[in-house]
Amino acid sequence: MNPEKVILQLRDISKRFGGLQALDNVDLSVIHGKIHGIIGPNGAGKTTLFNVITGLVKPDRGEIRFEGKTLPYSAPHRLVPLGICRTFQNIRVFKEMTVEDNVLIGQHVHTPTPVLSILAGRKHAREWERKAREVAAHALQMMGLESKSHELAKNLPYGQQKLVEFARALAAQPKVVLLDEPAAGLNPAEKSNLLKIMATLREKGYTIIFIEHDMKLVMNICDTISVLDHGKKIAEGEPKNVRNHPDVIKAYLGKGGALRA
Amino acid sequence: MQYFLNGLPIGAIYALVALGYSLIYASAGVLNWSQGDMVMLGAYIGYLLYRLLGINFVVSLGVSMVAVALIGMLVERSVLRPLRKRQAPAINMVIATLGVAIISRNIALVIWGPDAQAFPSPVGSSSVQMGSLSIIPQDILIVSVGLAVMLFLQYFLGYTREGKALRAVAQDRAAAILMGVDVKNSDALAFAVSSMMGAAAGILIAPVFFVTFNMGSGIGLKGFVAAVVGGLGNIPGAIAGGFFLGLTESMAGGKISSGYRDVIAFVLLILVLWLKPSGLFSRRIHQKV
Amino acid sequence: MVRDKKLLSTMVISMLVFGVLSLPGYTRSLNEKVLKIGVVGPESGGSAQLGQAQHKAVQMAVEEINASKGAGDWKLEAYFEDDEGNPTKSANATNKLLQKSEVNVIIGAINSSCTLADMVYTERAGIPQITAGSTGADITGQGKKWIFRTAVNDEFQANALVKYAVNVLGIKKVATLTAADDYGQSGAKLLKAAADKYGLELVATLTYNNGDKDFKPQLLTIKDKGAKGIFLWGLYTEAALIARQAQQLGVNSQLFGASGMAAMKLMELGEQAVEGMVLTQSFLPNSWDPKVKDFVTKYRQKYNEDPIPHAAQAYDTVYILADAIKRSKSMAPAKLREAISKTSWLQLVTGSPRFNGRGDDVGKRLLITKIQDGKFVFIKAVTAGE
Amino acid sequence: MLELVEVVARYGETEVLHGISFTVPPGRITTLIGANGAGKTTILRCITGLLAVSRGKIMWKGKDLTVMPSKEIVRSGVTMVPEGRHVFPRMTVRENLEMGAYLRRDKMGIEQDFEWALSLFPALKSRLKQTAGTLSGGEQQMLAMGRALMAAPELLLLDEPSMGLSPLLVEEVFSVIERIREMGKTILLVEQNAVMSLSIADQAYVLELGAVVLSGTGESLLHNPEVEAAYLGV
Amino acid sequence: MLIGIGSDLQVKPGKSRSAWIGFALAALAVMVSWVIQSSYYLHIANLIGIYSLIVIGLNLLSGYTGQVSMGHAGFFAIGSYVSALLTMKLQIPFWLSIGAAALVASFSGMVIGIPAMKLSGPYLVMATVGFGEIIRLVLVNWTPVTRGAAGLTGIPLPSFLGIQVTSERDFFYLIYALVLVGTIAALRLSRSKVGRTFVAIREDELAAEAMGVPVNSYKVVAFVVSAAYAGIAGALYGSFAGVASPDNFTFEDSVGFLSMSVIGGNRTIYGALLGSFVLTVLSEALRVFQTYRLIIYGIILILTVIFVPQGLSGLARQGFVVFYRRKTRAASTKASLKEVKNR
Repeated sequence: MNPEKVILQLRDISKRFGGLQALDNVDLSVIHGKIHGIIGPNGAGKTTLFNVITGLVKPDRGEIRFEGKTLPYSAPHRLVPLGICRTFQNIRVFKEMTVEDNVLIGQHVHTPTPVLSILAGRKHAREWERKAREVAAHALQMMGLESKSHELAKNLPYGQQKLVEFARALAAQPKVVLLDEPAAGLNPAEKSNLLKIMATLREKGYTIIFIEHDMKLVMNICDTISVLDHGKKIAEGEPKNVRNHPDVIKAYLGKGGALRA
Repeated sequence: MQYFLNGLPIGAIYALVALGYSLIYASAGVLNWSQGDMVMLGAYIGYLLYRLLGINFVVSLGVSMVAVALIGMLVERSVLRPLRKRQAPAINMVIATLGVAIISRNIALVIWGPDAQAFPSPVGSSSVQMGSLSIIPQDILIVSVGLAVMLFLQYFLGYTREGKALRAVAQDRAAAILMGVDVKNSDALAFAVSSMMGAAAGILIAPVFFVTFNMGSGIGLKGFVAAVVGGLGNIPGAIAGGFFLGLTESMAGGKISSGYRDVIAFVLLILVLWLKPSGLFSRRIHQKV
Repeated sequence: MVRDKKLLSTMVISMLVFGVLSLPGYTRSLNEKVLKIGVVGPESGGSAQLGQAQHKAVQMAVEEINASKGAGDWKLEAYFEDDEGNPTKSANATNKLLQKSEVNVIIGAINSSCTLADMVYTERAGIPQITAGSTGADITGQGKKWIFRTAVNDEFQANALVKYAVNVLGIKKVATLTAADDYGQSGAKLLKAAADKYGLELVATLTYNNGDKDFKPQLLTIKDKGAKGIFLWGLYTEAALIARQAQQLGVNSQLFGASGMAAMKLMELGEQAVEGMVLTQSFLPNSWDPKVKDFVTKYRQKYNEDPIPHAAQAYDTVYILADAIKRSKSMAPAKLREAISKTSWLQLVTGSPRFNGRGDDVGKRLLITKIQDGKFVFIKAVTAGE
Repeated sequence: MLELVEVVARYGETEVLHGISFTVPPGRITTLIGANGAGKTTILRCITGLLAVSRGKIMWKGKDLTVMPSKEIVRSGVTMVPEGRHVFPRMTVRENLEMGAYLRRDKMGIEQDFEWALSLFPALKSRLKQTAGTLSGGEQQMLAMGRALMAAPELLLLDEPSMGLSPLLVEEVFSVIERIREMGKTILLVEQNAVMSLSIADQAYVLELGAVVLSGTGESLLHNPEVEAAYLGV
Repeated sequence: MLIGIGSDLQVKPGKSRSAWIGFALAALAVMVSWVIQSSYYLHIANLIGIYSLIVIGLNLLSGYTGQVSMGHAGFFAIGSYVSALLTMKLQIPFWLSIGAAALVASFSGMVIGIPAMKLSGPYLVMATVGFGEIIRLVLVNWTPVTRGAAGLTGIPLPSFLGIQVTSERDFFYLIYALVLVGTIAALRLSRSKVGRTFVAIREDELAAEAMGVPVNSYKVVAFVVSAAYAGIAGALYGSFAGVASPDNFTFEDSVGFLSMSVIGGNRTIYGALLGSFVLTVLSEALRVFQTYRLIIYGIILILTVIFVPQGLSGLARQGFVVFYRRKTRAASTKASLKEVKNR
């Protein structure tokens, strides 16, 4: 149906927490190389959806296909090498580590661990370490954080911590990056910077899925938007279509279109 | 059956100590390793009153509980509060309470000497035979007073203003603050009540174990085990854990091997933890991402 | 990099301070006629009762001997170190006594594991060591040169007890219930050997861990197996508890015990439950022996408590040393050792000490006693030769 | 009247409120709206003393709340219904309500308020003996509000009362808020559901990044295109 | 550049750094051994060395990875007994027995690490306490092999490369050679990818998992490494003390190691050396107070964790940061502060 390549596909995903139906038969198709926004009011199930995709939460029902293959439910760390990586809604940087080290952790799956060489202080280990740091430096440069690489993450302002998390996720060289509210708490300058970064990434062929509350940002950059409400997908499509979708306005602003009246 | 009967009183003691751990952990978020030494202090103060001064048992029990409660509050105020103020890591709190244990143990050694002191049972030491079973009056006293103290705790937590506040703090510290609960006071209260439980355990067990300055370490460790098995912070869990441990020990010691009794208990515990990481008697809590 | 340097220099400085503090002050003078006695024992920790008793008895003996010129021209000085019943701490304490206090002889330790750890250092330093409390077979069984033992011999005790059970009481089926520490474990071994030797049926060999409070499972097993006699090997707290719990469970077997639990405290803690218990011991506080009476009176006066056997043994040990220095007239370790090994003809509280080739005191007399009306009652005395 | 004067607050090293000033008139509903991370919840935390204010004053009845312990703030008549309800999960509904009156000693008044709370939230009536953790989200929200009312507050702070509730329940909650105003209480409402909250609010402030960017009556902001822009990115 | 407190990780790797540290430490050790004449002090110094090894391992586990262990005496015991039994019964050379001790201890680290990976906080503490007690009780009760409570005696003095170790001074060189190797290995490990991953797990297990770190495996690895250190220390201890008995490996000993780790500062490797130094010296120095000794010890312990929450190495670093800031322009600090304000 869709001429473009679907990289990630969710089918009939449902998840229930106690009395709460967090996800209710959600279908989702994410196109390779596009930015896919997920919006919806608080408690709509967006983060749960991310948790399901990244293996943190096991769905009750449904199937996830990544690059055409069914993704087994498994520990998150097994999904990273396949090319799925994420950020978190409430910043989860490694606070007592330097910015550079944070990003190096992102590279975990792509660097070897030559234990014996490390213990012997051999060149081999130092060489790998140097290479890893180069890659990290590159990721930080993209975020404009190169001057902060040796500061402890906790000493950075909020907005920069978010970028550190972003850089860390990118260092994992994912095909699909999931960003959970990357713009929350950012100032306008930081937001436009974020937009630029995302656009650059799209050009480089990354696929981005992101949850966001800032509509301006979502409308500006997304190729596709899915709207969740009470665990159900209520709308999907291009930004302009979604924006005018009555169900969306109702879910978002409260009583149907009062603002327009 | 005899093993079962034997496990009950020791189980009641473990339960009392475990309650102390759980209560403090739930409300103040601290592992208090000096809990066992509150048992010891309770036993010594009881010994002082009941044995040396010849005061009535019930009065001795009460006075000792109150005295140790004050000691508990002192510990909270002089050790835990400064640590909390400095937002010290949890492990520092563990070391600090271990320090309290070392101090109290050695103060007791200096004051009362190294010898075990006999503590005559208020109900006599002869046993009653019932068929093939023998029942010991002190055991009945332990179980009944133990249960009474636990009931009192239930009443305190369930029906008094302060007790409810304590539970509220344990369940949701921020919300309790919003209700106007002074959490500092409730921490002190948690220590006081826990120490009281310990003191009660100390006096009850004294006729059976005698009173020694280092009696706290063994009981303290077992009480901790019971609390963890029951799910730390879970009050009914602590009681269940105490009896569970007491009975397991009694059965393992009797049926399997006395030398390896504690080994069996500990292996069992590690297995329990492995299979049910948050304790045998607690519900799972979901981590929010 | 810079910080590494800084940290390292901090460490260098602290290590240097440590080093300077440790610069030795050589003050040892061989002309002064002072015999320095180092005493190691558990004054805190689980076996503090034994260590503190040792401390008190040694202190008392030293004061007495100095007051009465009991060591001739020599003055005795005691240096006490606590080992908490922990072998590592005990070795530290011994090292400190040897190196810093520069003692001429060591009394200690009490826990066998500690004594064994200390021996490594007395042996290396070539300083005599006498343990008044450790009974473990390994201590004198390793063929070490510098170790002596004035604690009562366990093999001797085990044989005496078993013989008494068979010959006098006519008991055929017995069980052992011993502490799972070195003392208890070697006791269990010796009891088994003695039981085999004298033809007793050993129906159960059970143990408990020190600090245990609940012995009912073991006692119930013994009851099921139908043992008529129970041999206990451990310390008085546990023995009293066992006796009480046996009584509570209706276990009517005859109880036997060894010197480790022979203390007035046993009666205080065990009350009527220990009545009728048979014990071997080196020392009876209410004995008719004037030496013993004298010791007990003085000890009570000074410390307001009854001495335990360990106290008597430690007390005697100091007298052995006083006698030895009088004879050797020299603190040279080899001469002192020689003099100690030749100890004889002394009449002390716990007997007339003589050391065999391994360093064990074989001159101790053993008293078989029974508890009656809250007192130890003398039954008979045996000596090692029997 | 509650008045915030140049309030600055930070989480650790990060400043999240950059000198906020606004007033909450008595007997009215005042609403703070704005996107996630705008600092709405932080303001409530500052008012209730859960978060220390690094600069500025919060004046209430002539006293500065920033120097008072939480207990005194509650006693002075300020109570908050936190975001995500925060009911005491292992206490019964009745106990939860009683905890609301923790600082009160007037038995009669407590009794009255208890009845009143149950009349506002009749759904709770049949659940008094149930533990709060077993209630549905909507019931928990009502319990949290009822519990706060038990403190007999003059100023009620509501943090995202509509979060995670179905539309029907949201309407119910908002109608209750209006009824609480009718009782003469002052209400400060923090909401994402802009339309709902603006339509009942007397006074409203729009927050962006820790600063007030718009203010006016609820009615006027409801028709202000900038508000819509802030929400829908138009 | 701002210097963070309590992490070894910020130091950029220099080519000759570890060699330089090694040289410095070696020089220091030789110097100290010259300065110390009394063999009592050498004895204490040796003990400090042995404890340092344990605490280094404990720091990697508790400080770096955030897995608190209150059962390290168990690994220490395993090392001691394995090495002692091998040298005594099978006449295996000392250096091989150290390897075997490390191996068996590591294996036991894995055994306890596997259930422990699901646990955290007090539950993990419980599991490690249980482990330590199990080991001790097995040593006491498994008499045919461990000789029960009597323990092992007559553990032979080690010989190394044909050199017989006999005096305290010989031990000093042997022990500190191993401390040196252990310190350098730990430093290298802590500054490598492995150490970085450990810290990430401590800081946020979930985020680490989400970044592709196999958290559970790393936790087990941390246990294994830590146990290996304790095992080596145990082997050294056995031959150093000549005896090994269950009394050496009690819960109190585990608590002692943990105290050293915390007091020294558990987020650095140096902290281990500092902590074992300070607490061992303290407990010896307090001997003059006799009966009151442990009371004072307890009070000092409490005061330290209250007033020096980061441990002594944290304090040293803090002092250094103040020093460093004063010395250099705090330009970047100011800049970053400004940035905060502009937000």
